[in-house]
Amino acid sequence: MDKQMKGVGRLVLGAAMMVVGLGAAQAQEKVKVGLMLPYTGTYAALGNAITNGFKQYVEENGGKLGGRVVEYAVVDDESNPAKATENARKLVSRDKVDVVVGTVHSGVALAMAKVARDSKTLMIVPNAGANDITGPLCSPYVFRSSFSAWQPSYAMGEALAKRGIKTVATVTWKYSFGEESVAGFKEAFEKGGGKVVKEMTLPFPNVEFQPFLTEIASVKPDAVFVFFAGAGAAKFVSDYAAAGLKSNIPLYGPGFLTDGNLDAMGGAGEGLLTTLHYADGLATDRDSVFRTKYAEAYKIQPDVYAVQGYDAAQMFDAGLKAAGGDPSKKEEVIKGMAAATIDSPRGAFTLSRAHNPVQDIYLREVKGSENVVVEVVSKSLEDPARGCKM
Amino acid sequence: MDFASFLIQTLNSLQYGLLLFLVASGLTLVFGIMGIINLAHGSFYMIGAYLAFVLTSATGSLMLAIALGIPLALVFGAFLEWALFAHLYKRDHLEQVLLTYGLILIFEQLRSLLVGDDVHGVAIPAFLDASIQLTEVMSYPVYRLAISVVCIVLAVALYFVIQRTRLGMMIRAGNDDRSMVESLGININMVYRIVFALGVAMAALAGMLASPISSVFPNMGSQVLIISFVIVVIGGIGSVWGALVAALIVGFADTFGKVLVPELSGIVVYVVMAVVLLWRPEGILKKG
Amino acid sequence: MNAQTSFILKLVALAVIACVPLSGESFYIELVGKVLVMAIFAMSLDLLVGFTGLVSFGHAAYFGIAAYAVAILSPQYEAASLWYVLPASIGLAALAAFVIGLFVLRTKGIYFIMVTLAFAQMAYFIFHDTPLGGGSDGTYLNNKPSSAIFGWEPFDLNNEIHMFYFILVTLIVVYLFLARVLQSPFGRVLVGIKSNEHRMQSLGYFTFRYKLGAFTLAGGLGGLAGFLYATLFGFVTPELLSWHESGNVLLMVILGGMGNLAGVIAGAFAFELMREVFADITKYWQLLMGGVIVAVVLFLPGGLAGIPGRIKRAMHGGESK
Amino acid sequence: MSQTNNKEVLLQADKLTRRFGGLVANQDISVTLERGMIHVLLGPNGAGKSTCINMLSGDLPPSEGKIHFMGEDITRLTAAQRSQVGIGRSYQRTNIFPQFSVLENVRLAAQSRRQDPWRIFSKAMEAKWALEKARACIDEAGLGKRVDWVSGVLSHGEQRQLEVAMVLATDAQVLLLDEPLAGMGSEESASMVEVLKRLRQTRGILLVEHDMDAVFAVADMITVMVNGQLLECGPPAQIKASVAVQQAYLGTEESFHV
Repeated sequence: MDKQMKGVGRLVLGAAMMVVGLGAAQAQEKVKVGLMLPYTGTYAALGNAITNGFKQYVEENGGKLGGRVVEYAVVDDESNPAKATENARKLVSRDKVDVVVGTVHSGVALAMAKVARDSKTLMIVPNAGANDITGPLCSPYVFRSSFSAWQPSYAMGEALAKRGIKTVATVTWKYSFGEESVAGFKEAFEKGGGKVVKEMTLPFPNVEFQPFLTEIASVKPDAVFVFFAGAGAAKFVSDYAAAGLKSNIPLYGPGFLTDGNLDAMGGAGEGLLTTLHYADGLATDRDSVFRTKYAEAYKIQPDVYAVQGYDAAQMFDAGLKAAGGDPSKKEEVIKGMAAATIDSPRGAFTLSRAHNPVQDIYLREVKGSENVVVEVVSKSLEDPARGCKM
Repeated sequence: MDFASFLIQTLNSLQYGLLLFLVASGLTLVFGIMGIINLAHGSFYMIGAYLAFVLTSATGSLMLAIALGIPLALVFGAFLEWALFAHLYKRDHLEQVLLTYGLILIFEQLRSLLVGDDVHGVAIPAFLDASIQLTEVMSYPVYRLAISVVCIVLAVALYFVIQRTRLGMMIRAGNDDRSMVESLGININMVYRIVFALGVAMAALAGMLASPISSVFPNMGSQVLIISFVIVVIGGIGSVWGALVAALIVGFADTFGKVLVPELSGIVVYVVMAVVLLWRPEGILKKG
Repeated sequence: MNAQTSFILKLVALAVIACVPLSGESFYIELVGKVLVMAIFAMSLDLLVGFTGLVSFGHAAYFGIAAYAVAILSPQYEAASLWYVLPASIGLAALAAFVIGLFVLRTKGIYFIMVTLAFAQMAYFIFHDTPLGGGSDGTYLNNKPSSAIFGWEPFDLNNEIHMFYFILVTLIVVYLFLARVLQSPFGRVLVGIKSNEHRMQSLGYFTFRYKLGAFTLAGGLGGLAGFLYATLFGFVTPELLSWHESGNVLLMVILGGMGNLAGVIAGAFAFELMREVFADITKYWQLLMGGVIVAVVLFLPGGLAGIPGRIKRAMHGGESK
Repeated sequence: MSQTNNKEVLLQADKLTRRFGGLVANQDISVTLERGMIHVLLGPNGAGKSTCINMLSGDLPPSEGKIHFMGEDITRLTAAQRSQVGIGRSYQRTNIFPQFSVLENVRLAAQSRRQDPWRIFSKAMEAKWALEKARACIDEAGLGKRVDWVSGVLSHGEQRQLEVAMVLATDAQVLLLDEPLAGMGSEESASMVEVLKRLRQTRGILLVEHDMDAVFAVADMITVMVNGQLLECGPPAQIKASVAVQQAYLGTEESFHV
C-alpha cells in the first residue's frame, strides 16, 4: 500500500500546485503582448526572427506601443498543434494579454485563431499562411501581417502564363500550405491559358525527391512549380540541379523555396525565380534603415520573417493610437488597425476586409546569398478571402 | 512509365534503400544483441549530419570531416554505452523507451544551443561533384552513386566482420544466446560496447554521407528513426541481412509508391510492414 | 498504509480537484480539465503497460481517432447529440484498436513497441494526408456536443464548469470501472499474462484473446479521453496521433508508477506540472525535461512505485524478453 | 510395452523428431502413456528429455512425428489447446506467479477451465467454484497450510508442490512433470512421491526425473534416452537388467544422483 500512499500524495500535491499561482496581478498603464512562437524545433529560427522584428519596432518607439510601455508574455509553441489551444489559452486567460502574436505553423495558428475568436482577443498572425485564417475562419479579432498562401502563388501563376509557358508540373508536400499554394498557382496559370499537366505530392516532411525528378524528366513540362520551405526546399533545389533538370526545365515557386536556406543549397539555387511579398535589394529608404538597424541589433541580416514581426508591431501600434492608447477599447483598436496603411520595409500595404495584407508581390532572382528583386509582378494583390462572411 | 524511367527509378530505389540500410543495420544489431530499444538512434543520424557540417566548415573537406567524424562517433557511442546504456540491459523495455526518448530531447536541445536552428548545406567533395547524363533531360549525380558504393562496401565489410572475425563470432553468439557467450569466457560488456559504438558510428556515417544531399536541419533524426523501425520489423530483429533486404524493399516501395499511388505514398511502407507481420510476425529473416 | 487511509487520501485529492472551478480562473479550470483528460488517457494505457505488460508506443492513435470522430461526426453548424457522438467515437477507437491489435499482438517485446509505433504513424498519415480530417492543419469542432435528451438538457458542455465536472465524473467512472475490471476474472488473467504469459498459455489460457480484449478496451478508453479532449478544446490536429503524444502518455504512466491507477493520475499531474514549470523557467526547457526523464529512469527504476517490477526482475534474473 | 492390458492409452507419441538448425535434439522418440501409470523419462543431461516433454506439451512443435491424445491427433495443437483437452505440465525451472498468493496461483489455473473474458464486471474472488476447486487441489498437492502465503516466499519444494496443484486445477488427465523432485530435501521428496502415487490412480503421469531412488520407487514404465535417441523402454526391472542401459547410462555413476 506504500505505493498507493505515494500516488495519492503526489496527486494532492500536483493539484494543489496547479491552483497556486492563480492571481498573477495585472499591471496597469502597460500594454501586454503575448508572443506565441516556435522557439524550439524545426521553425525555431523563424520564431526568433519574428520576435526580433517585433521587438525592434518596439525599441524604435522607446519600448512603447501606442504610448504605453510594452510588457511581453512569451510561450514556446513548439510548432505543436496538439498543445496550441492550451498555449493560446495561457496567454489569453492567464496572462490576460492585449494581443496575441503568433505563429509560424498554420495548424497552430488555426487553433490560436479559434481561441482569439472565442475569447474576443486581438490576434496578429506574423507568418502562417493558411488561406482559411483570413477566409472561412476570418474574424474581426484576427489580423495577419504576412500573406496568404494564395498570394505569392497566384502571382507566380499570372507571371508564368504571361511569359508564354504552356505546361507545368507541380510538386509539393501533401499538407495544407503546399496544396493551397499549388491551387493558387493553378487558378491563375490556367486562367492565363496554361495547363498543369501533372500534380505530384509527397508526405510531409519526406525529402526523398528522386522519384519525382525522374517523373518530371519523363513528362518534360515547360516548367516546374513547387512549394517547399526551409530544409526540404534546400534539398529539392539541390537535387533538382544535381539531376541536371535545372538547365532544361526552369523551376519556379513561392519565395519560401529560397528564403533562409540559400547557404544550405551551396549555389544550386543561383538564378532561380520566385515570388514573395519581400525581397532583397528593394533599395527604398524605409527598407535600408530597417535592415541596418536590424543587423546592428541582432548581428544577422533580417529576412521576410523579421519584416512580418516588425509589421505586426506596426499594425498593433496603429490600432492602439487610434484608440488613444487604450487596448481595452477593442472596437477602436480593430477599426484603427483595419484602416491603417502600414509603412512596411516591404513597401506600404493596407489590409483587406478579411484583415490580410493587400500588398505588392515581387518577382525575385537568386543572386549569391540574396533574393534580389526583379520586378513587381502583381501590384496590390488582394487575397479573395473566399468564405469570409465578415 | 517508360523503360528508361523505370530503370532510373530502380536506381533511385536502390540508393535510398542502401542509405536506409546503413542506419537500420546499427539499430538492428543493438536490438538483437543487446536487447535494447533505442529511440535515440535517429539522433545519431542527426548528430552525424551536424558533425559533417561543423567539421566540413572547419576543415573545408567532407572527406576530412568524415575521417574525423567516425572516430568521434565511435568514442561518443562508447561513452554513451558506458554512461547510460550499460545500466539498461536488465531493465524493462519501457524504461529503455523512456530513457532514449529523454535523450532525443537532450540531443535536439544541445544541437540548438551549440549549432543553432538554421538549415545548413554541406558541399559535395569536388571530385564527386558531377553528373552522368542518363536521358536528354535527366542526369544522375555521381555523389549519389558514390553513396551507394560506400553502402555496398560497408555491407560487405559488415558481412566479413560478422562471419569471419572473432568479434563477429561473439556478435553471432550474443545474438543467439547471451549466457552461452558468458560461459565461453567472453567479456560480454566489451562486445556490447563495441557493438553499440559501431551502431552509433554507422548511423552517424549515414548522416554524414547524406548531409550534402539532404542538407542539415533540426529534427532530421526522427523521420529516419521511424522508417528504420519499420525496416527492422520487416527484416527481423538482429538480422543484418534482414535489414538489408527490408531496406531495399522499403526503398522500392517508397519510390514506386510515390509514382504509382501518389495518394497513398505516406502509408505504403506501413502497409508493406502489415503484410509482413501477417505473413511472418518475426520478420522475413529472423536472425542471421 | 491500510486501505482506509488510502481511500481517505484519494477522497481528499478528489475534493481538492473538485474545488478548482471555485477559483473562477478559466485558464486553470481548463488546464486542470486537460490534465484530467490526460489522466484518463494514461489510465487507459496503464491497463496495457502496467497490468497486461504490453508496452504500446502508439496509444495516441486511439486518442486521436476518437477526437477526429467527434469533429467529423458533428454537423458544421449545430451541435451533435452527446449520446450519439460519445459512444460512436469510443466505438471507432475501440474498433481501430481491435483491428490493429490483430496485427500487433502477433509480436512481443521490442517488436511490439516498434509495431505499435508504426501503426500509429500510419494512422497519423491517414489524417495528415487525406482530406478526411482537414489535412495537416486539423479541423475545428465548432459546436460542442449537446447533452439534450428529448428536449431536456441536464448539462451544457459549453459552460466551462459543466465541462470540468463532466470530465471529473468521467475520470471517476473510468477509475472505478478499471478497478472493477482488474478484480474480474478477465483482469486477473491480464495480470497473470504480465507476470508470465507463457505460463498462462500452458495453463490453457488463449492469451491472445485476452490481450486483444485488453487492447480493444484500452483503445476505447483512450478514445474516451480523445473525445473529451476534442470537446474541451474544440480543435483536433494530426499531431494528436503523433509519436510524441504516445511518448508523453507513456511518461505519465511511468512517472506515476505503472500498475497503479491512482499513481498514474498523479503521473499525469506531475508531467503537466513539470512541462509548465520548466517552460516558464527557460527557453531550453526540453533540456531539463530530457534530463529529468533520464534521471528518473536511471535512479528510480520502475518509476516511483516500481516495487512490483523489481520483484519481477528478481524472479526472472533480469531477462525481459 | 503392452504388458499392462486393459488400460486406457491417454497419450501416444509416434516417432517424434525435433531439429534445431543442424542439431537433432530428438530422433524418432515414441512414448505411450496409460491411465494409472507413471512413465519416467530417464537420461543424462542433454539427452533431449526436456525437448521431448516440450513437444508433448505443445511448447515446441515437432519437426516430424505425431502425437495422439485419447485417440485424437493433437500434433498441431498449441500449448493452450492441449491444456484444454487435458494435458497439464510443470516446468523444470519453477514457473509460478511469485507475487500472487498460493490460492491465487491455483485459482487462476482453475479459472482457465471456464474462460469467459467478456465477464469483466464480476469479481474473480466471488466465483465460488474456482475457489473451492483451488483449495481442493492445494490440499491434494499437500500445501493446505500455505493457502494464503505469497507464493514467492515458499520454499523450493513447496513451489514444486504448488506447480503440481496448478496442473491439477486444470483437470489434467495427463501430467507432464519436468523434474518435480529436483532440489528437494529427502523429506519433501518422499512426500512428493506419495502425492505422485496418489495422483496416478486416476490419471497418467509422465515424469522427467534424475533422482534414481525416486524413479524406481514410483515408475511403472521407464524410457531411457541418450543423445536424443530412444535407447530402451520397459518396466523398471527390464531397465535395471538392460545391458545397453548399463553401458550407456547406469555405468556412469556420477550422473546417477544429481
